[in-house]
Amino acid sequence: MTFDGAVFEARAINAWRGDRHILRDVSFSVRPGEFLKVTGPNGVGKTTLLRVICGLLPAETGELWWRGQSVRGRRDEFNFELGHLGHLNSLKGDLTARENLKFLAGLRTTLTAQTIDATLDRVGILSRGDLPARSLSAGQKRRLALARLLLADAALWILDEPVTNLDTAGIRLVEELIVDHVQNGGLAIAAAHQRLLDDAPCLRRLELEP
Amino acid sequence: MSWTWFHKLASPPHAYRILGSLAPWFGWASLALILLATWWGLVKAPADYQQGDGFRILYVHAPSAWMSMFTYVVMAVAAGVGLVWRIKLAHAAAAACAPIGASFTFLALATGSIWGKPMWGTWWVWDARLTSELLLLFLYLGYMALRASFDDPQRADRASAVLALVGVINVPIIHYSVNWWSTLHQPASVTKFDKPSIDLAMLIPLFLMIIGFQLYFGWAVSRRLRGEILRRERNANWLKEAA
Amino acid sequence: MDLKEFFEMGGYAGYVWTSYGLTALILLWNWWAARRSEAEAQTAARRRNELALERSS
Amino acid sequence: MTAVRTPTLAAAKLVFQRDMTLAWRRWDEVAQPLIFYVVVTTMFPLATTPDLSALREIGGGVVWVAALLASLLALEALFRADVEDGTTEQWVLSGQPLGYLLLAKVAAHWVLTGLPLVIMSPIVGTGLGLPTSAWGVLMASLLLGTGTLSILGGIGAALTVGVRRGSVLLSLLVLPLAMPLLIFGSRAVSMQMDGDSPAGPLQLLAAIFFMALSLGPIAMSAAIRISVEN
Repeated sequence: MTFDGAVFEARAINAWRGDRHILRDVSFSVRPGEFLKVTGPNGVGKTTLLRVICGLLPAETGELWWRGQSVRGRRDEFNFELGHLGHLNSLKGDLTARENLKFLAGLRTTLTAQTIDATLDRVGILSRGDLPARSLSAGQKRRLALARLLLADAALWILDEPVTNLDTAGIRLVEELIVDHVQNGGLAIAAAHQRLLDDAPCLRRLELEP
Repeated sequence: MSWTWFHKLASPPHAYRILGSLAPWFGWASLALILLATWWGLVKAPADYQQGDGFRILYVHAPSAWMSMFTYVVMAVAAGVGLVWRIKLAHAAAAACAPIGASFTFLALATGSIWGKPMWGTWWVWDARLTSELLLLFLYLGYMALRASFDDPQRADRASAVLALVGVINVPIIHYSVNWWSTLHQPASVTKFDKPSIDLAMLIPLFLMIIGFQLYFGWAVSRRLRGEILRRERNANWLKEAA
Repeated sequence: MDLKEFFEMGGYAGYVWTSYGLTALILLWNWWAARRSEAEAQTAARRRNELALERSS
Repeated sequence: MTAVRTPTLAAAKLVFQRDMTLAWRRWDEVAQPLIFYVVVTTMFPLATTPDLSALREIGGGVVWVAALLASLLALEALFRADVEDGTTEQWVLSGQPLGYLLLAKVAAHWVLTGLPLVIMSPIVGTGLGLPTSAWGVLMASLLLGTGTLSILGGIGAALTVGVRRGSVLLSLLVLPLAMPLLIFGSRAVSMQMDGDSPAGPLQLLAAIFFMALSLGPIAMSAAIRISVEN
């Protein structure tokens, strides 16, 4: 996958939650090799912004641009290049870790047993591959969700509080994954209120204000 | 082609003002026509040679039955426009239609049932038209129940729009299936009379009443639509003047 | 035609007048409900405006 | 790593397989609608008369009503778990046409609940006095009818997945839309028993089914997109 010219841009996004005007004219752009960290106090609209980018929440006004074209009308194409890690891990407790990846990440890209195993190994839960997701710890579930993100092989990562439930090693893993991703020319946008890659050269900040 | 006039018209403050000035015209015209049609239908039109004066129920039954279908189609079209072109005003119009349509459907059912008593000798007959009306009432009730179950008006708009579109595709199928069904089953009680053979003198008040009901619908929709527009508008400054 | 005959409706008085009465009732209900819905929306909008003013000040 | 985009058909197959796998591990939930179906049909002889020749008159209708209610009951939770754990969100974002994925899910659901009802119906029908000569038509009509109902119910379930008291609402939305199925389906059975050709209503059922099949996914995907917003 080439990430040339894969610039993501948000132009004057306005969004509401019920009666509250949460996002007011939010504009920013992210280039390949950049990690944009969205910060701000609770309720300021970090999740709202990320969901608007994913198209999971309609913006009142504003436009998203990807590779120099408006996303409107080309959602499925854009979505295919977008990897999303939300608050929810999107796991089925009755399925094993491997099956979870097969049935969910497999919708996007054709997977082989080797790629699944390699990815499970990368996030450090290879030995848990055949356990039902139900029996994984909260941190392991988050790692499994990260594996799904990796398998999506997307150019643009949208991460909502990616380090929730993770221990120090887990946080370091997320940092490594993000750095790897952007160094390969990928883009990442994350909402986080913890420390996350705070000193990395690829970091840019977007501070949302109430 | 310029669509600016359309956008201007569809902009909430404009629509709000225009509806406000249109409503009284609709209102008074409908009042005049309905009163005229009532007088014509009850007094001037000759009695039916078979049903006597009982047939005069037709003048309220048929227009309300017509309006119940008409309103559903208007509602579905508005919902479709709102869904496809993301026009809030269209969603608001669909929302405004539902209770009006439901009330007309109820009226058609009630007057049909009252008319049925002298015609068939029972209050309820499973004939095709009444059954269709009953199912239409269920569709309206479902639509309104779905709308009411969402807190967020935007989601309510779009969810109920999907339902209205599925419903409007179904209405002809329901209609056809019910007709087919009722031709297979003869009603238990035999109709006492033939269909009223309508002559022109009987038809005029019917048309007057239908037009009167249409205007009444225009009035009621304008009024409700103004409310729905206000509910959907979030911050605009024009609200200060409007409210 | 005298008035008594008119009100009797050829023996169908009960049915005809109930139907017309019901129609009047429904039309009046719609009238009342539409006005009320509009008035409610206006009150709510006014309240929202006031809240927005408070928040901005 | 170079990724090959999954073909849509393969993606739909994965959704289907996943639901089959899940159902295999929760077979007790799958059996419930079937039991409900049998129990409801048992109520009619008890409520009216044990006389088989009298039951015959309403047998086709009873089987049909019970089948409608049973599959509707099962549809209520169709999307709930997937929406709550965020799976549907990922489907929306998969870059695959959402309608096909949802159709695959509905198909899996139909195989698990609709098909057993169809297979069970001759046995249930026998208890209501339906002659063996009517079995074929009964099963054919239910095959088409439950298929259509699964799609209609899928739309309804997608609309009501996030709302309070969704189950009652679902019935209120879907049952009026399902009336034509009931009319054509039960009439086809009684026509067969009366010695008339049931081809007409069966063809109509098939026509409705194909219409639902072509338009249903559009409505379902629109409804699911609304439901994942919050």
